[in-house]
Amino acid sequence: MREKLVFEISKKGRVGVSLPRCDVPEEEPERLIPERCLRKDLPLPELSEPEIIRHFTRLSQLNYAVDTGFYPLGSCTMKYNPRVNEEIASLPGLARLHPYQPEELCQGALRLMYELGEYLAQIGGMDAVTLQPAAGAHGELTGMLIIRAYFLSKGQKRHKVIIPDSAHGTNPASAALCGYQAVEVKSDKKGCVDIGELNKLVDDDVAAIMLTNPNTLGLFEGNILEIAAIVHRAGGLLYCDGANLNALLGVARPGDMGFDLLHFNLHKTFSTPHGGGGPGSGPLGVKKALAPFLPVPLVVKQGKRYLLNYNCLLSIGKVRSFYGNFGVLVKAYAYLLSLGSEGLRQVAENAVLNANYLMNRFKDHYHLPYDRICKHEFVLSGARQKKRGIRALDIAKRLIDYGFHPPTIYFPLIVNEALMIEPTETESRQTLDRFADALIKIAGEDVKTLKSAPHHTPVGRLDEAAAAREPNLRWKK
Amino acid sequence: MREKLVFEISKKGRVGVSLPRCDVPEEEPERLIPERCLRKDLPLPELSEPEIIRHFTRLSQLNYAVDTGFYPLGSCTMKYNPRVNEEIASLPGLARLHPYQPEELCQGALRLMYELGEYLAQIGGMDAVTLQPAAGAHGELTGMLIIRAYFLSKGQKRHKVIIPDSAHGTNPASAALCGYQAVEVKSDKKGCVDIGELNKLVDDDVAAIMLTNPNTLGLFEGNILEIAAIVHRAGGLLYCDGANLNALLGVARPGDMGFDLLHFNLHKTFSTPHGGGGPGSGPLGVKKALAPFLPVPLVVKQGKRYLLNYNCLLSIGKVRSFYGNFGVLVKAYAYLLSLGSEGLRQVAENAVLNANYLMNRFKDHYHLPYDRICKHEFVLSGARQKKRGIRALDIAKRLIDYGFHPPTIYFPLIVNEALMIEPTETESRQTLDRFADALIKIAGEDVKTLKSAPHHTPVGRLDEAAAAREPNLRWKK
Amino acid sequence: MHYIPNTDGDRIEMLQAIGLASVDELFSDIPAQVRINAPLKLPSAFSELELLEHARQLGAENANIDDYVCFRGAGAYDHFIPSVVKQIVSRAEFYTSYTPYQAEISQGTLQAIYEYQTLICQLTGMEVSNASMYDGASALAEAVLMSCRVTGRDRLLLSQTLHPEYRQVVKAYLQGISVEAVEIPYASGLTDLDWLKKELNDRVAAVVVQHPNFFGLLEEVDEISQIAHRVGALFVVSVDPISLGILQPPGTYEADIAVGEGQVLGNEMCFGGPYLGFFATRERFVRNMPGRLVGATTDSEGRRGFVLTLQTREQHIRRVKATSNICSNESLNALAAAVYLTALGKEGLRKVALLCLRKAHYAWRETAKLNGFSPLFSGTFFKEFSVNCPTSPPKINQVLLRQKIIGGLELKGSYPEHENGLLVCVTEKRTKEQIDEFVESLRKIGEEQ
Amino acid sequence: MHYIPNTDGDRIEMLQAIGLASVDELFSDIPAQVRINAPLKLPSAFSELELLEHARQLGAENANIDDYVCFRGAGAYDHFIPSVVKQIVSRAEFYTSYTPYQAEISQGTLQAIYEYQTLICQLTGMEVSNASMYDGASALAEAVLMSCRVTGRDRLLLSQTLHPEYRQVVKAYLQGISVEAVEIPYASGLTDLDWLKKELNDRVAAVVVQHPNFFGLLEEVDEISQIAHRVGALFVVSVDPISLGILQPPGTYEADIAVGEGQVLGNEMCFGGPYLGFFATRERFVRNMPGRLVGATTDSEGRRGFVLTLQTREQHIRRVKATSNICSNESLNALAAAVYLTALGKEGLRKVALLCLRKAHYAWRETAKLNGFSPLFSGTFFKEFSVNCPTSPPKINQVLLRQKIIGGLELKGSYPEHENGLLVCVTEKRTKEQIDEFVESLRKIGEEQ
Ligand SMILES: Cc1ncc(COP(=O)(O)O)c(C=O)c1O
Ligand SMILES: Cc1ncc(COP(=O)(O)O)c(C=O)c1O
Repeated sequence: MREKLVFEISKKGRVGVSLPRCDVPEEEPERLIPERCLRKDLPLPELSEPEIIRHFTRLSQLNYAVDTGFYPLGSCTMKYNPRVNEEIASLPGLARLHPYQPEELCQGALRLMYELGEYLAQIGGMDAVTLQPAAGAHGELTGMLIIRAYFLSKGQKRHKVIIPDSAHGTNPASAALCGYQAVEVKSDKKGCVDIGELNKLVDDDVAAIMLTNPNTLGLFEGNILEIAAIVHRAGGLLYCDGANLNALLGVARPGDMGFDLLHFNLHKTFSTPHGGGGPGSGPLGVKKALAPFLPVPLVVKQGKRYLLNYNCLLSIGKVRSFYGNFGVLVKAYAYLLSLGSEGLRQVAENAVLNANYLMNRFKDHYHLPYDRICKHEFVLSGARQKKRGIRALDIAKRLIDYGFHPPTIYFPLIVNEALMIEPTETESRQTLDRFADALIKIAGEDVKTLKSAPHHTPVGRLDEAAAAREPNLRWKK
Repeated sequence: MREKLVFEISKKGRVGVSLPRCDVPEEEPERLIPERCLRKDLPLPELSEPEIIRHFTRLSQLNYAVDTGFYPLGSCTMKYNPRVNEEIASLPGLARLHPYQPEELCQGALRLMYELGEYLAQIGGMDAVTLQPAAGAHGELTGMLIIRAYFLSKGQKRHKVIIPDSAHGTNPASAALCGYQAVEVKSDKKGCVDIGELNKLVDDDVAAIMLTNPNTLGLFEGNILEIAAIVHRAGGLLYCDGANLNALLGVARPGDMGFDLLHFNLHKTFSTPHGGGGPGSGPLGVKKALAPFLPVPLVVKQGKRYLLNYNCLLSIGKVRSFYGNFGVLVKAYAYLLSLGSEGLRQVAENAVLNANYLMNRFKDHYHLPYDRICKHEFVLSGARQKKRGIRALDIAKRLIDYGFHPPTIYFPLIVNEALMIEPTETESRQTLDRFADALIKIAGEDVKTLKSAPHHTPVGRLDEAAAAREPNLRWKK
Repeated sequence: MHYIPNTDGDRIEMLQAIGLASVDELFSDIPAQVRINAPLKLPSAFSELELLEHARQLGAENANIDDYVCFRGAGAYDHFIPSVVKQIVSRAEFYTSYTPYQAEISQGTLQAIYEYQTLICQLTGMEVSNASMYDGASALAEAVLMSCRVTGRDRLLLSQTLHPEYRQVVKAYLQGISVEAVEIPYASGLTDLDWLKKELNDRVAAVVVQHPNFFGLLEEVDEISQIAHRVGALFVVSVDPISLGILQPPGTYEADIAVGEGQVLGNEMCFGGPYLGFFATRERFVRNMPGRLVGATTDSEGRRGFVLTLQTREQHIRRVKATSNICSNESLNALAAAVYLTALGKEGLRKVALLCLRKAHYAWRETAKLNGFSPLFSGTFFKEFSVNCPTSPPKINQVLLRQKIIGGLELKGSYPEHENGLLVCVTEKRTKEQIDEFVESLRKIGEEQ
Repeated sequence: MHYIPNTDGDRIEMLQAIGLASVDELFSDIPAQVRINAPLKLPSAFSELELLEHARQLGAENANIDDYVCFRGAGAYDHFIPSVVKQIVSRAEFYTSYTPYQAEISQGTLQAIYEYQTLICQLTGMEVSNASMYDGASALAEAVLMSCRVTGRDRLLLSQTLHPEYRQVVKAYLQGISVEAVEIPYASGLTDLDWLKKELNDRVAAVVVQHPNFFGLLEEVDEISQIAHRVGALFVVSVDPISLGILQPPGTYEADIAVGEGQVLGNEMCFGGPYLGFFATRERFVRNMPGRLVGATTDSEGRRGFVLTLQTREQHIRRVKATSNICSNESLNALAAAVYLTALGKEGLRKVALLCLRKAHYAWRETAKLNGFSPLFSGTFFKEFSVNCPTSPPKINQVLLRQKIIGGLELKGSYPEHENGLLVCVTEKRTKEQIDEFVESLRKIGEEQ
């Protein structure tokens, strides 16, 4: 069931789409464009429409997806993507709009953005929100730029951003991209920021601390109020990576904990599908003091009209063209409306319940480095199995044989042979049990079976070393 | 990868959809409906939305389909179903219409039906068309009723309908359903109606002859003009089962050959998808003399307006509610417009070319009972293989292992171990060659491999005898 | 031609391979005098963009129920369709496959039909269901034919409160065979039981009613069932599946065959089709049933699987003796119905039915308060009701249309005795606001009289 | 809650299993003072039907390009999207999967991205392409950052004929690091080469232009490329992929990095996103590239397969030293682009480009004939052109809107020097009839002056 490349299917003379005849004078391009600017050859493939549909349909079938099975990929919040959101996002009145069409002809779109911003502010405990960032990491970058602009406006140039050792790679990368020095703070035995360490690191050169809360171990930073006090006292800001907000919806708000900035991952918490890697959307919420620095334009309401306000003197400018991933925003907006405030809390409650239930089933079979109530996810260690020569990777691959997507592995970095499991609220207990049964069974399986897994996939384990050594990044004749 | 039944996934208390609150007084049903009329229990399953999507998505993946591979199912014209037709058929302006909405508010729909009728009449060489029948067999029934009404109107009550031994089962069944005695005419050595036999059978009790042309062997009835003369001379009519019209599009018209009635299979010739068994659409075209008997309503044009005409005194009435499978008509209409008259002929030419090319590849490997130029399909016989104990069924099942849908088997009945192969025009030569290679290879494979095929499907060959002996037609607790 | 992969080069090579010089030779077996030489008189090809634009323009000439508020029913209903239904039926593996003749690679369709059959049984309280018929009307015709086969009788009693088109279809199906269909008159909008008792005898194969009937009223199904069975006739009932969210199912009142229009189960109104007829009956009649059936069985390794079964009833095997000529049915619509019933489920379907019931009664009460408008009948109804108007219904509808409301069906067309009768339908999609606006419009019209 | 399978019963049993008495206990690790006790101030839940209706109403408050004729471009373009594209991106296996970290069960996405990368290389004539960036503007910013990494220099020259928002984004990305961005002025609508030659020196990491530029004009890319290379600066170009159907690709004029907005490749305009930035460069820069890459390799049985590769450039491994912080990209939009490019293919993309070219020139010629309207610049253009109007563009657009035409972009906003400048875009979707109507409206407006 493997599939050729489109280039290998291509045959000279085939066409894949019918185009309109030219109804204006058919002038030779040479008359309109200097010959030297015209391309001689366009080496694109040639396929008929049936071949195209069949090719990509068959490719699709080689994928695992939330719609085909359990996807407990920690940190990614692979929850069910409601169908009605897709239907709504494809309505011509919402999908087929030019970003520069006159304001009076996009009041519906602006209203949607305005309201979504308000709802997100509510949920996160923030004062103002920009919907412009295209993903979580983009939100982080935007946040870093805002922090920088904020201090500059106060005549300060701070250089450091503190980031826990358990943080996602985007956090240090975003800080660095913005010229900050990323300073690592260690986690304590309980898996949270080591307060002693933190105290030592914080000084008046610290622009901010970036925290994920619950953190990447799935644990709530219980000392968050203390952390906030420490950082704020030194004049620094608190940035919250909201990737794990699913655990807190309607239960607690980062804004109330002292966070000054917070990005939302709409493609995680707010159920917009991940599309095989994107598009996402990473709106950023900030406290009032930071609002003047948000990227332009902001959607504002004047009376009953919605406007795009570009007139923000202190703004960092823009982090992408236009207003953000509007099509993704539509889905998140629809999701929020179908939940309402009650539903929102149910999401968090069930996500956390599912995680704890599942974690509990593994206690006797895998090493659980942090044995306490978790939030929406938890991290097992394959340390015991490693003694038998079995790696987290082997366990992951073997899960595929049982029909499951593997968890995130080897992250966070502070856990040996980490298996990071996030069930989400949209899975049933039956599914959790089947998954637990499989993972427990695997814990006892023989090395050979595990090392050779997966066994029923169109390809087996691939030679990644060779791929990196001699990169083959495109087809050639 | 097998899947539980929804009933087995069901769990008390789960809901699959959110419904609006009641915004009118919430009276108790007992106050509006006598208690004895109210049901006590509604034993439907209970699933959440994520479970529903996952269940049916997984089920879908257990299907073979045109979009996933070659589907040379003879007589079924499994051609590619253009995507734009689906997009068009789901436009709210075409999909979301009440059949009884006022004529002035469905002019677009009526125009579409009117024009489609005109186009089909053109293509078939007919004078008038009804779009009401829901499938081919339904068209046949409609035709039989019209023939009956026609003779009644002339004061005649004829009792016989002549049908070749190669005919599809719906032909005799439709004739019988309408009270006709189905009389079988044998095929000659060339695979066509035996003219000598026919002459013997035709008399003034014959209402009609039902022919498929090209016939179910994929052969054109070369004596069609003589057949028409014989039947017409006796006062009988010629009915054409248009299931095989793909071979003739733009090349020849049944109406010109003497046929008085012709049904079209839009779900074959006109590329509307088959939906796993339906919906189809079987418009019926007739010559002028039969037009007064068509079912009501007919779409007529008055000036620039389109009307539904119910005022047809001689009409047979109705064969279904409303006007036909409108949604299917839309797709066929779109298909015709994207082909145009030139494209139409290309369809026939390429369908016939593909069939002959493929047939030619098998000549040395399978018995070819009628070795002459075929039209859109051809029939091989597994007679040689049968000598080794291999049945057509085994060959069919083995093809599945090679990634192909099997051809139609054991039909037409007049060919021993028939394998009826229809490639259609939407397959590439590469695909035909791959299929031919597989079927040729199978011709030489050992009995055991074939008998145990298919080998990689979610279930193996199923016990059909047991299924029929003790029917289990529904799940029970 | 972008739907055809063969290139000119392919064609030449393929012709060479089969030893022909030109494509025309492929058609040399067709008598020259019937071969077409000029192109047919059809429009020239539209590009995809032009085609879409053309289709949009055609669509714009129709009022669609996203833009109009629909109070019309009469056999096609504006019920809510959950997004999940559309998502599933648009899976290419479902909609681009054929009838599941090859079970091993069609378990998706087969299991879905098996689930559909079960769901229809659960909904109707009947024992077996087939895999679908063309629509509600033809399903009823097939039910009538089956009644004749089962009883060996040749007379039918059809209530006049059956959908007029359904009666027409039944009669058309009976034209070729010598079965007589007699209409049962109605009294107060209901099948006339006195007449029925009088005319019923042991020549009658079946008594056929619709429940709720065309006027929206609940028939006395228990009693009719008993009356029919007393003479050994079958009781055939055509039901609205949505009503079964709260109404007693046909199984409880001993119907022998229950049919109906499945459009309401997740299918667009689509100007009348494609719809699906569901068909359910008693287990002992199963070999007399028309249409396809899917059964559960096992493979050689004992794994459960599904197959088309009892095919010896069908045309492709039994030919003239088949229980029906049906071949293609409405499988994809049945799939939609299966997804719909699963999505709504036990609670949901009941809720939808309750919403219809309450909203229809609210609309009815508000309408009955108006000057000049009065209920046409006093019986119990579900989601449709008939009112008598102070002026001609076509005029009323004309006024409503200006407010983007598609009013009730004018009864006069099929029931000339109800000159000013209007059949109004209220589904769960209608909001109180819409109903109030509708009633308000009627009020104004009434006052202008 | 229909998205949550857990029932009340499940919840109780699951709590028991973990030894807790209530759901609240699951949150006991959160300090009490930050726990929310009252529900948030959000609307109460909408049912699916209400939600759809609400969304439709919002949609109705927007002009959509099915109903309006769009002559506006400026970075988002109304190109035709074949149905096949929509069909493929709506396959759940594509859109409900995550980044293909587990290659064995992600070959669909991986192979599609590999095909995308190849197609972008074929289109741009560059050697390697990544798997997508957020959009054209951020892709350009990343290109600029990469130029600095590769050259070790700290000065940038950005043409003022670059899309104003792209310039803004580049500058925002540079805020945190000490790189200076200088704008190259324009003359006659084109990057001023004299200025460029003067200011260019070996501190410059890259010269950045857009081609065709914001005014629609073709830049002197060959010459700019040579000028830049002379001092060892990289030449970074932002191109319209549709224009590459007929224009020389960046590879032929030795661009070092080619980026652009991929929206036009089969993605809806969607009010500005989600779009995708494509990013292609030379093979020797591959380890300096930002973004994901898919490579071909083999499994233990020698079968070809695809994996994410060169991940050591990326944030999850390299962290502070990563070539970019990007993680989620725009994979599904890249898939749309791959399907689009495959569907259009060699002939189709050329045809689309030719249609744009001819129609834009037709519109331009007809407009230039009008009283008061004159071309703003005399250079060669592709599908967009700038005109000088006899009256204020906002007024003109106001009039056009009444005819359901979305007119050109008013240049004044970003180029105050062009008070009456209008940037008009004509894609292959515009018919002669629509263009004539547009021109006719302009004519009338011109005459009223
Ligand atoms: C904790 C955390 N932070 C940040 C990110 C980056 O988010 P995005 O992929 O949307 O850029 C992720 C995504 O995996 C994450 O899990
Ligand atoms: C030759 C022939 N006649 C009639 C039919 C019946 O058509 P339908 O399935 O549309 O009722 C078929 C379908 O397989 C057929 O192949």
